Amino acid sequence: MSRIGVFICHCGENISATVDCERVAREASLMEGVLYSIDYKYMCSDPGQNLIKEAIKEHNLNGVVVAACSPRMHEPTFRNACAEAGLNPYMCEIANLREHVSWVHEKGDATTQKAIDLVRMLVEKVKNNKPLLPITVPVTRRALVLGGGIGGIQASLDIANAGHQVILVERDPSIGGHMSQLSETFPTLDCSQCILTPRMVEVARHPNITLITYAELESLEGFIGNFKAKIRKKAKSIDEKLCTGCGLCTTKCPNKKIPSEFNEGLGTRTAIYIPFPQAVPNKPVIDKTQCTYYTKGKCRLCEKTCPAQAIRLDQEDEILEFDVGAVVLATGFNVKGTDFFPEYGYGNYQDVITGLQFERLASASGPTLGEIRRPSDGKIPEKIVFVACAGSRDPAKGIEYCSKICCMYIAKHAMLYKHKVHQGNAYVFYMDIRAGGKMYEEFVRRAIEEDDVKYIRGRVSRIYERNGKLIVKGADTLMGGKPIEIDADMVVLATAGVASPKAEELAQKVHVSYDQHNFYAEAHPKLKPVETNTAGIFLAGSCQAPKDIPETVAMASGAASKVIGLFSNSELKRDPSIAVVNRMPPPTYTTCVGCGLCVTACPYQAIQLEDIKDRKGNVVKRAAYVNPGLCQGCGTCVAFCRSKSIDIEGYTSQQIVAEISALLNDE
Amino acid sequence: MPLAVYPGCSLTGSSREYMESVEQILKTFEIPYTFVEDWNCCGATAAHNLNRKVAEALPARIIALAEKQGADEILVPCAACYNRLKSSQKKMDEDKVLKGQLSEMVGMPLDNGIKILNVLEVIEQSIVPKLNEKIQAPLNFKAACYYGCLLVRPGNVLNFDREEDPQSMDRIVEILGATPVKWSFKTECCGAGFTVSRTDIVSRLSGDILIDAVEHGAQALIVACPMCHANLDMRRKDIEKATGRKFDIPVIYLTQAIGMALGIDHQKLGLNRHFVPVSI
Amino acid sequence: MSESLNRQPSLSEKVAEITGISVNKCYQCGKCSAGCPVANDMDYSPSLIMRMLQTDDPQEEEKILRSYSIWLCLSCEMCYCRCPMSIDIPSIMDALRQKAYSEKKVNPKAKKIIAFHESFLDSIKWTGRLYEIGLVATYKLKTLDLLKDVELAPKMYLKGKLNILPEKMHGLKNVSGLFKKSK
Amino acid sequence: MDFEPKIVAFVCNWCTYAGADLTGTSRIKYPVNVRIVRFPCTGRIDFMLLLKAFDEGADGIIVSGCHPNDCHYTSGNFHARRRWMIFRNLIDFVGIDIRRVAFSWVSAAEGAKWAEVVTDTVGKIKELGPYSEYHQISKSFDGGAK
Amino acid sequence: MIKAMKNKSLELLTSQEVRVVIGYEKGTKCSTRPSFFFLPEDIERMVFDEECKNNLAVYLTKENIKNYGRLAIIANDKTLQSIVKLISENQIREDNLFVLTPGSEDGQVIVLNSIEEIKSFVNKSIPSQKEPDSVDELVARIRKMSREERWKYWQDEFARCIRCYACRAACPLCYCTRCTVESSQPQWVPVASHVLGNMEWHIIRAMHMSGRCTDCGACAEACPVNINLQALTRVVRESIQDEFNLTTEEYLEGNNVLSSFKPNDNETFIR
Repeated sequence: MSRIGVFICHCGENISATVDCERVAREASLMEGVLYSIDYKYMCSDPGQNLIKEAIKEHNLNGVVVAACSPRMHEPTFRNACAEAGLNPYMCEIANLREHVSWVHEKGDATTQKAIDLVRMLVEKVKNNKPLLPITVPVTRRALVLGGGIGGIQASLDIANAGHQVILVERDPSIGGHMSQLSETFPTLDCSQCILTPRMVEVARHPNITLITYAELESLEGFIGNFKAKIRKKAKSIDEKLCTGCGLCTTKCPNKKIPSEFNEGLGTRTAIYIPFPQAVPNKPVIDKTQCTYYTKGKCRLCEKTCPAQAIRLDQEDEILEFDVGAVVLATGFNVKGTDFFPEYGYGNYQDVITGLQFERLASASGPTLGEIRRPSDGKIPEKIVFVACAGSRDPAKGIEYCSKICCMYIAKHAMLYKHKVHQGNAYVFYMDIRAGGKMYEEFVRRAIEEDDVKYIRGRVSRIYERNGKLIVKGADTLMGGKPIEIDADMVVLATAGVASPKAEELAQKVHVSYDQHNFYAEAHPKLKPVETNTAGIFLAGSCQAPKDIPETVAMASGAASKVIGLFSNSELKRDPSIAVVNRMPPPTYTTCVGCGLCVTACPYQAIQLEDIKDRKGNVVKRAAYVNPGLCQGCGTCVAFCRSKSIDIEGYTSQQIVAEISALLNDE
Repeated sequence: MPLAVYPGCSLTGSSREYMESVEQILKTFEIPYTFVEDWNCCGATAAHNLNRKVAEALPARIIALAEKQGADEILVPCAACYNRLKSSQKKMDEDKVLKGQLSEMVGMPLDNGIKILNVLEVIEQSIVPKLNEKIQAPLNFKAACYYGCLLVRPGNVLNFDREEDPQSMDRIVEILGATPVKWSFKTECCGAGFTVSRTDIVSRLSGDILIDAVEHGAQALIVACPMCHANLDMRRKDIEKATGRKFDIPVIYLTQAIGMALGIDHQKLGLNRHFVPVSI
Repeated sequence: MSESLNRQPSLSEKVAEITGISVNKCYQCGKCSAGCPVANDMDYSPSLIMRMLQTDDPQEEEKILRSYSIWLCLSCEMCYCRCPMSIDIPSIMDALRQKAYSEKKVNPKAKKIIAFHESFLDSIKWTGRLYEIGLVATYKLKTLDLLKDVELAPKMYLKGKLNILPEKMHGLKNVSGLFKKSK
Repeated sequence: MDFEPKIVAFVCNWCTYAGADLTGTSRIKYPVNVRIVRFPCTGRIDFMLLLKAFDEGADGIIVSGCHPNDCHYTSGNFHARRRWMIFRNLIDFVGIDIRRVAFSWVSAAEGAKWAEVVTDTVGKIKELGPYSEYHQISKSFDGGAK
Repeated sequence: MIKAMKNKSLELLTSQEVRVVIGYEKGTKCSTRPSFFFLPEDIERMVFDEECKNNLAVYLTKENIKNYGRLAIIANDKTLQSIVKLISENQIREDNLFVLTPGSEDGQVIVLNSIEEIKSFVNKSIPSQKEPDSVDELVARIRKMSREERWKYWQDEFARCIRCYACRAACPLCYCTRCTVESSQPQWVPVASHVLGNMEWHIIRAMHMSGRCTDCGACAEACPVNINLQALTRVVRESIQDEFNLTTEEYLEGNNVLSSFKPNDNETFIR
């Protein structure tokens, strides 16, 4: 006998503005099996939840339907409330009246009717619900952090300092990420390397952190608390234990003209190289794509030179396996190159550079030792133009979003230039100055007021070369769109911040959602900013969207605290929505005939065939068995099963058919 | 079906050498063609400035005529006419009601499926594959390929190659033996329709183009638009007055350049009709 | 309140009706003005015209229609090609010109430009094609700029670039008819 | 009165359901005719449920999930895709109107696409009219046996 | 050949290697019918010729036959193909089975003991080019119809179905102990003989055959009201081979192609 309570939330006016909530409650009360129904302003609020709890107790309800916002938002809230009132939480279902009704339809009868239909659908579902008990699974208290930029470093240190093991994996030969490339940082103008390198060293020395550089995630299987990660450790072609990091090999390598990634192509490196002097670990790797030995089969100069005999030219990639309980993605971002802009010369002008290249020019450790010299002829530019939004906020050719960090770093660049080239002229073409942040606006004002950087409000239409100058054609919209031409010596494009080139591939490997720009999707834009839709996988830094350093660090600490929270128990409870193969009394035992189709289809290898024995121990049948620890509840097996012997708790065929039937029969 | 050719007004009047050279190379490469019979003016800039409907109807009539002749493809050497025909075709593609109205206005059925080709497309598709073997007198000069506006913009209608730095003409010129120069004014506007009414603007804009070409070492400008040619060639005196500089750089139609490389008599290519003598 | 309910459609709305383009897409970056070959000769730059349209202020709208800018636009499409929001400004300019022309609000400085366009269209109307001598003759009559290009024509004639008589076409009626139907 | 079709949408929890949530969060409007049934994964969607929906009176069905390679469960959508392919061919062969079953991939980030899918499907089903052919045999059965 | 077949069967029965041989005997009219041979003297009745078309694999999954343990089966091509599928679906154990089948040479009998042997034998015997048969002609005829005509055609066909489930009983691959139609929670298909449930039943049957059906035609053969059920399974099988680009060998490989996939499978119908 169903004793169901229906609770209709107004969500302030979010639902009630288009749905007649009172009528929904009224109609619900007439539905078969519904004992109690009521509407209320904010069902998720304390009084709202109490309303549910009291009704459960008072009317001895055995099923609850809450019609409110998306179940993806408050299903746990309401299920907990039910549990507190003594009702099994899986006897509570949510009808989505906000995201799927009130926010997408106009006010009217049809909209209210849809709301009623959805309530009826879930009432019928609840009638077929069964109390379920959560599954407990053990937690491996070891975290995997992918990406060794400032985000990954911060997350690793936080987790390690809380006493847990961390595997930190970095794709490049050294950790440090983009932050290690920066000269000074806004709004304080303190030196990036000076604040970063101590942290890098701390990571390397931390007893709880295993640092694996020059490595990438090969695969990730399993689920929260119980992941199995395979890491491909690319061959560095050296024996790291023997190598002392003396660097002699790098001086002897004949292949010296390779554009340096660390210097954004403005400097060169050798084929065996340490990316930068402060690298961690400070040991070289051989770039197999460039090394003469690997490309042409001879050379081996480094091998002959190495005093420690640490060169291993026959080294192969290694696959390392780890059991981990949580994963932090901190894979960072990338910037678009200058070749991306047709009107700025398709990358043909050497002296049109990106912001990241300018960082290297301004950095004391950079190719010019911190002097601002233009790449083409090494001259110190007398006129320099900074172009904001080069690709950002440009739906036609670039990306529609704002890259967020450019306004600030452009101001910083212009300032650094003026500090280094006192007689020089710096121009900034901008559309809006977005300087929200502590001391940010003040910083930009300083660039304008104290350092006399000329800010011109307008976008640059074209850059072309004439007589060794770069002609920048812009306009001053504050002067009514008056065209302006500047014959600059160098142009810096604040190119858009975009997702890492392999972001999509990684997302698919670990099964997290990502947006159309390949940035990783947080579980909720406001309330779950570091979680992903996949439990146990967290986000830190600009892999989620472009971010500056303070934000990245804050997010990394946030992700770390989520991991530490998860590791605070040795077990965790998991949603019992998993597949189950029916079992019956003898002589049937089960209707499963053991055809094994589900076994081959299961993405988690959670199903196997087992022998069913009678009381005497004779094997009477072979049938499928679902390992509850491995099953994730996708239900692919259910759709395959011909004899309908397997079903998924919470989404049983009986429940779904009841839903469909309720939806379509509204008379 | 032979290729239909729409000459347009300029190519039968002030820019007849362009048509002459187009015909010369079509004949040399044995590409059968017929003119669109009883063609009318495309309306050019004047029509879309003053009268939207006329601006759409005039090209529609030309499309209808060509289709009536049974042609699948129509070559429009004049960049301005090409631009008008293409944009009319796109509008009709997007708006079936408009297509119906226009069909009624011109009193002819309109399928609008005909493929409208500019001179570069015809050259790339039918001439380039056989070009190498026919070259008699390779060109031996540095050429600035000038594309102008109407051939490349708007990109979403014309689907030309790189909008800001197109390459198709450069590639052809290279086959002819000339050296295409890298320069910055490939697609800047020459002043176009203002040749009579605002000669001062034309002189300034065309002057900028000549200056940039010359400074990048070009010995000839290669064009594919009669308006560009008129401004850069016939307005040379005005340009020199406006810029205070002398220019002897000739302006040659791409088809003329091909004819020259093929060894065709300069007179047949209409080179004698230029104001600035072609002596390279 | 009642005023806003009964108000006349603004110029931007009329433009949207003709072209299907919303001026609200413009975020005033100024890239159109920066790349426009004739922006310096204009009284209002292209981006400023867009801004004026956005205001829906009748006074600004009047200024637009009476501006020289709309007639100076060469339709070179540079602005459209580079606009980050893909706004077809040349089509907006077409619509504004036709509006100004039909409402007889043409800027006096644009007389020559319009005279040329008119002469051009007249030529098509009467001969179906462009008759260059006719065009220039009509233009000179309209502008009284009789000495314009006097040395150009003989040279063109000598180079064989001028037709003395207009070409004849059969479908002339058909073409002239298009003008009538477009009224 | 205008024909208002009944459309059932079978969607997966992780992509399309979340995408439809985003449609709401973005306040993009779409026709009211569609009702969403939530599944853990498109892999779970039994083909028989589609027949069930027509049987119960649906005029059209939307089936939607994660794009290939984006499945929360790795491969549920790949399995589903194969199944749909065969099912579609079979029911087309027996004369069921496959124009009434719309398959789509809508990710959690594609709120606008969800609105487009619904709007287009509703428009199409409105053109096709009620699925009386199928409903008639359902009714004749209900009348006789139930 | 029948001689060799009889000899081998006799040998297996007398040596008690198997407890039963499933084969054919002469029918009441001139045709042949399946028969079980338990005793050496029964072998006398055994026949095997072109007329022996029944797919004997259907008996292999029956509970009482399975209880005999080791057995031998006389297999024609259809039976062989079904056996491959049954082994891969864990329904019979290869080590319990002797498969007797005519070899390529006259009078030769081959004994196949493992799935691998059967597979390679089956693959060799697949004709490269199949002549269109009456089912193909029917499928082609139906495909040419408008959708409305197809609907009408099948509605008329399904209306004749009496839900005797002979199709199910005759099919070697319909071995479930509880069929979908017998599941009552939920009631997937109405049990009464009515065109709605009949249509649903036949769609379900064809779908459940997808990736498995060996096209033996036993279902259509068994149908007392002559509905051409093979057309449905044929369409399913063809679309699997076409859409997923499979050769007949790959299709018959054993593993169900629906429980596998390729990331770049055709998806033109998905928006």
